Amino acid sequence: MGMMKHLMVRSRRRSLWMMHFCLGGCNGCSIEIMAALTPMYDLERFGILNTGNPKHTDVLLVGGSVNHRNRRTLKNLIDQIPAPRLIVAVGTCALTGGIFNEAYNIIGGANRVVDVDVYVPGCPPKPEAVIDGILSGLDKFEQ
Amino acid sequence: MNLAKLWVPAAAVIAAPVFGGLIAGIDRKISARLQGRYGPPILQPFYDLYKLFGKDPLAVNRWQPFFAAMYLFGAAASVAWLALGGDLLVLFFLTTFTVGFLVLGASCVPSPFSRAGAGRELLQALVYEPVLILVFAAIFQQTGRWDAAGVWRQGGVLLAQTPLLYLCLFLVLVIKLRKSPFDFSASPHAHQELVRGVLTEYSGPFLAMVELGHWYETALLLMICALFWSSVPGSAILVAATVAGLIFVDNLFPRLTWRWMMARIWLPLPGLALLNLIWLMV
Amino acid sequence: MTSMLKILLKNGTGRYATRLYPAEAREPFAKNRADLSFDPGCCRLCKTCSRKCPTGAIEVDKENRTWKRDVFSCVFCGDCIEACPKSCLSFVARPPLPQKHHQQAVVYATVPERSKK
Amino acid sequence: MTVSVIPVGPQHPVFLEPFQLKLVVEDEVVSEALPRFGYVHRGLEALVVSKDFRQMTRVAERICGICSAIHGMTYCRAIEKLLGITPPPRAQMLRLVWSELHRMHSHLLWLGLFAEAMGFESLFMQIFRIRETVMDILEQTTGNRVIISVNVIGGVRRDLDAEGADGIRRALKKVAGDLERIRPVLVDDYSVRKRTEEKGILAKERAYELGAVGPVLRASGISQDIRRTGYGAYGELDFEPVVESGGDCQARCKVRYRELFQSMDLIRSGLDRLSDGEIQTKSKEKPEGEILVRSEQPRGEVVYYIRADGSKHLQRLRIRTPTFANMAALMDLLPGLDLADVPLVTLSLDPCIACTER
Repeated sequence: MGMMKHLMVRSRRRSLWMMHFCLGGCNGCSIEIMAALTPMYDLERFGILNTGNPKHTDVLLVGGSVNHRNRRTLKNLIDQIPAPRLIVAVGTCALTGGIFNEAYNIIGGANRVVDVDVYVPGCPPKPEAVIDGILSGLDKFEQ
Repeated sequence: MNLAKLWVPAAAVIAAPVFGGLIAGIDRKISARLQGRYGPPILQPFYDLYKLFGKDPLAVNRWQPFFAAMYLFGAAASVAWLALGGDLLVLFFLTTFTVGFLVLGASCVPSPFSRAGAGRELLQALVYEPVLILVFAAIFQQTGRWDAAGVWRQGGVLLAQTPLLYLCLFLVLVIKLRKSPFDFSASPHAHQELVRGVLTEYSGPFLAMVELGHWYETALLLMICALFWSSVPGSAILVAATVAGLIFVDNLFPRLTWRWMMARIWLPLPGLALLNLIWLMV
Repeated sequence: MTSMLKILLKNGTGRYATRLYPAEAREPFAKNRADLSFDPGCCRLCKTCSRKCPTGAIEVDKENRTWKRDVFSCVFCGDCIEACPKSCLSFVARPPLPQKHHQQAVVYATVPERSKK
Repeated sequence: MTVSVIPVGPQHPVFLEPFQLKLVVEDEVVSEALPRFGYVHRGLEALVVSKDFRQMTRVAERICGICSAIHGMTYCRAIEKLLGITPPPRAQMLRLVWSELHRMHSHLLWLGLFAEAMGFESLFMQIFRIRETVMDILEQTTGNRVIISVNVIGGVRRDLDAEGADGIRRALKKVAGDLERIRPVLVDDYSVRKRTEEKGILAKERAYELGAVGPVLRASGISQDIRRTGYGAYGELDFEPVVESGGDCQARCKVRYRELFQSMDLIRSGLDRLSDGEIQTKSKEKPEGEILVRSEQPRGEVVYYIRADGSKHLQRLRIRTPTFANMAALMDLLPGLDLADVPLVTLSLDPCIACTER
């Protein structure tokens, strides 16, 4: 039994299917997430695949600040992700709303709507920082 | 038939997914290298599968898990039947049923992506099923046997007389394994208009069952390929070359459309196979 | 098709382009705008950086002599660095680390009292 | 024949950004397309009331990550005109170099996503590998990869030394070689042509009527490029807009591919003509008056309208982005398309939702 559990933790840590959802931001973060998938950084060597489908997702990368319209979409998406799941907020907008924090249509960072596990600062964070962010959240799968 | 013979299909049922998973892992690693990337570890598909079994079971309705299980069962039964040396015609019907369950599972949910994917899966079946039956007919024509065990025992390089037919079988493999020019019903990569087509609504353990079924299908089709050079080293070479060809084809083409497939592949493919069959008969 | 095949074969036979990041990190470029460093020693608590910051990430408290920056709000634009009359701020090439809690976001610094000369 | 409604978005793997296309599909042929917006709307034009005009430069840069340098430059040009100052020639030329580098990174990103929309994974990877060279020079010379933040009111904030200029030249040589290698795949490959040729044809007259801008307009055979008005340092350099006549996805792909080489030429000649001197003109004034400024973004013409009353805060800021102009063309193209071509045709217009909704 112990071995099965050990194997499960190992598999969860080695196989992370990801989806990124860009909310109201400048889109720079999703470009950097795309760049992290490509040969120079290659997220797939950690078993990270871009699925683009919430039902297959383990890691949700959220970029951009939450506004009154995409709040519902974000909640809806997260409800469709089966547990265990990891939610990573990428970029200043997803952390606090950043430079748009005072704009009339902005509620704030992603943590206003969902429980974020890892915050990756940067405007936008470099692909290396995205990798760091995902890897530092892996402890969540230990339980 | 005595019970002692049953260990062969039992071993095949256990070994086939290991084989199919390894093929998937090697495929992903080599594809990554061809794209200039480091790529995932070879065992990556097994991690994926095991993880999926550990996810929360979220089923859309109660039919979905049933159809996923039936798909898995059908694929495993086909492998067992072939390993038992069973009749190829029965195998043909078994594979058809297997695909049917996948289509049913995809169309029992209200998602438009999944339903459109199911429609495309049916169209694909329309394209490759005639070729499969022609392949079996050609095997019979050449060896005089309908049962796989007899064909294997007869030995010989079937490929020498059936190059065109093997080409058609290769295209069937490209369609069945959802490789690039024909990955419309479900693509292993994202960035498809139908998200992941027939697989869109499956999640967690049910997706794992479908994946496992897909590995069985991979193993089954490669076993049929192996019949074309029925000796152990020969079939190994043939299967390796076929897999290498699949990986290259996957990386060489963009996804085409099913309309293109129906226009350009649907009739020529069985035509080519038939040509080969006629040549065998003459 | 042949040209794509050439590209694939070239990639497949050569070394992969991937930088195996956590194991094989590249030295960041010297002029990177990745993070800010603050030298409390030279600060005069003039609040210029706080006024110029477009996101309001910097707060200066004259009474308690503290300078704090919310890393999660900072957009690393460098306006404060240009504005600082004493050049107490500078860029650091290494980016800030990912955090697990929102509370860890703020960087505090206490500005020491200086003798009046 | 079954009629179904397929909601593409707000989260869909083909589009990086959230926007929804409700497609009414009959037998996998689109009969009606209804777009829904608002997922990215931040209301940043109204931020002028809380941020002063210098801080707004940083906001303008973050309207869109893909064309950030050009947004920043356009905003700075508008304020400079209101203040009545001209940046020094060296600053103008550096702005040109960085905005053309940005155009290259945008076009390469687009080419990559275009390949991925076709399901051509390996070509996508190859193009993004080429793009990393451009990203590296941007990072090396400006300190950041995407939002380079070099524009300030009155000039630029970072100087380019001889070493940096040589680095750019070397990198461009490498990019040009790599791009030459993928040209036959993009242009001659049978299967790529099958997917792109005669898909989503926008006729010349229709493109003009619908007010399309940028590469979309140029791919339909109309030679229009705002850079030809000679703003900034563009007046010193000589170039012709890239024009194709097909009006289909293939033509749009060719236009952007050829513009990459045009940008490289502009950068090279810009670096050769780089004069010595200051990089910033300082001014203590506050902007006053009304102004309309146009620039050519990677996606087409962007228009900034600013009204200021001499105080620290601007009164009004209004931006007309290229994707907004191209949306009408998209809605014209979608009905009648095969479902499989919808992502391709939508991406061929290079929609930037972050720009459009602000």
